[in-house]
Amino acid sequence: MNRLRLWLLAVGGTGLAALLVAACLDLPRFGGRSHPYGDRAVHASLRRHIANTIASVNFDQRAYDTLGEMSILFAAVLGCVVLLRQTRDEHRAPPEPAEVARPVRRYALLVLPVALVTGLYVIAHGQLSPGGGFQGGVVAATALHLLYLGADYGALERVRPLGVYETTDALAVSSYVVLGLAGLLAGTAFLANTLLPYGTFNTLSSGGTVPLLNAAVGMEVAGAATVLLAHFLDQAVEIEDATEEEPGK
Amino acid sequence: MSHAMDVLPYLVAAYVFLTGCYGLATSRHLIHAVGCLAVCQSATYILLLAVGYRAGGTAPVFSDIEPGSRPVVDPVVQALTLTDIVVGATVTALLLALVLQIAKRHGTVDPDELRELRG
Amino acid sequence: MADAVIVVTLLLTAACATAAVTQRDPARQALVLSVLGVVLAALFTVLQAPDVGLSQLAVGSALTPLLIMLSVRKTRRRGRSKEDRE
Amino acid sequence: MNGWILAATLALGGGGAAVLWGVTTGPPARRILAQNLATSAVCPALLLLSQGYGRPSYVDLALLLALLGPVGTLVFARLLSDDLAGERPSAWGLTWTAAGLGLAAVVAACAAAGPGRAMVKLLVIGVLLIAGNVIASRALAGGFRRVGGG
Repeated sequence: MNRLRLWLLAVGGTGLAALLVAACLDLPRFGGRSHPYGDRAVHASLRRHIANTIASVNFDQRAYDTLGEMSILFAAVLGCVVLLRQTRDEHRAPPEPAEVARPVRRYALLVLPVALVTGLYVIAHGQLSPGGGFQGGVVAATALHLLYLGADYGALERVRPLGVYETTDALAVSSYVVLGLAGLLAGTAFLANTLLPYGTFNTLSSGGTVPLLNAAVGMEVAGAATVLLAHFLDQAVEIEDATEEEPGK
Repeated sequence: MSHAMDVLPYLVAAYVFLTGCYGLATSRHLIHAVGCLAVCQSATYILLLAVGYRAGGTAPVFSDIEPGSRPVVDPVVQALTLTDIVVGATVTALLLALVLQIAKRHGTVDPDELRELRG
Repeated sequence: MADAVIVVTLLLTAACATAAVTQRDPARQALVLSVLGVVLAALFTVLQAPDVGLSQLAVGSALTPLLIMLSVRKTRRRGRSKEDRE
Repeated sequence: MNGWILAATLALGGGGAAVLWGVTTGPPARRILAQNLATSAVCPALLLLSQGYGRPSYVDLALLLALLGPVGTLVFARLLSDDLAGERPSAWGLTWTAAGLGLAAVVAACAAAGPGRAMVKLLVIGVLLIAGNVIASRALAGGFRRVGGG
């Protein structure tokens, strides 16, 4: 059985490898000069006074796709919440606090605000410099979990009312949709970037609706990552089977 | 050298993808399999960005350079890759949640043992 | 010659991917995966995609390892308590 | 190809190979140590690349890595504290070498950037990188002791 499977894998893998190599040899040469879509995207972005072309592609030219991406994230978090909920045969045992060396604790508590500010900075400058809602949101959510590293799970739970983050997540997704619908009401198209003035190039308020959509994505990702990590932490640290023995033995 | 350079990034992407597939097929632990899937996903990032690269180009971000002063790489594939990474992370999270659920239901995380359980 | 840095990071990425697959213990694999995330971020910088590099850093260096390690911990605890009962 | 990129290539190649070797062999303690060194090897390389490409905005990557890299190492140190119980790795020589590499990169980048906002950012990165590196090593050498399930 096992040997048969390996043989099958070897045959399939060799075939796939041959096809992939053939495809690679036929691709346009690495580093080539012809990027028609890229050049047009850059022009469109500059026309709308957005310094970061990638943000322009994500939140203006392909804003509808980003809505899909957000719904995937939202649905995945929902799925994780359902899969990792506490079932009837499990109980919660509050974990005993871990003993953290003082320098580590100090470092975690000092870096936490720095990381939060960095996250907000990355979100706010999304349409100017590299970064954006997604990157900043993950950083902000990770920053919060420094409390778990610096202190213990109890401390994290106290500053993390989960309902608030779940609501933030949902609100952010709906605000993205509302921003899209606003374009429709204004007589153009869903998520069209024609509502707001484009502003001065390379300033925080430039780019019409892009900064707003960016902020919505940032909020959503921060909320989603926090909720996700909360459920995994609950499972790993707090929730136990009825049959499970006391931890730490 | 320059001729090999024309396809090397694509070949690396293909190699990474195949390595991930090998790991997936021979995995003895479901969490390990999820990690191998993450390796497969990273192959797609490499491929997309390699397609969009332009020799001597720089990032199409104009906060610190004058627009038009330097050639830029393709922003469209970068935006695609960004979406790809987000979706990849959510897939990893969802699969890990499923693995925990399987461990809870069947008491094992070895795919072969799971097959025997089903009979 | 200008491509040397691209070649080096590409080869490093391939080596990291191989290492991540050959580590059979999920906890050890998570360590290699986080290194792979950091190396990928460097590769994306070299390919002039700082936005992508940032999100790979955010996801690969802290979020994914944390998720994997928490899952490992949960399954290990379960395994340990099962052994205790037997 | 300028000197900055050449230096970054050396840091990436040398540091990357060493990290990869360390992270795939040996006991868990050594592996986590190598994972920590990945941050301290790649972060200076990113700073150098930012200078080499003449793009100050690439510095954000180094900032994020200096912030999140040690966090990742602390995650491993915390969640693998059981495996680390017996052995307390203390590779202070290596840690200070890596810190020196970071310091050299930050100083060089500062000298090239000149005084201003960019320099403040670079200094913040330097402080975060070196502090994070040292603290992560400290955490490995007995920073977390498990009392219960926490």
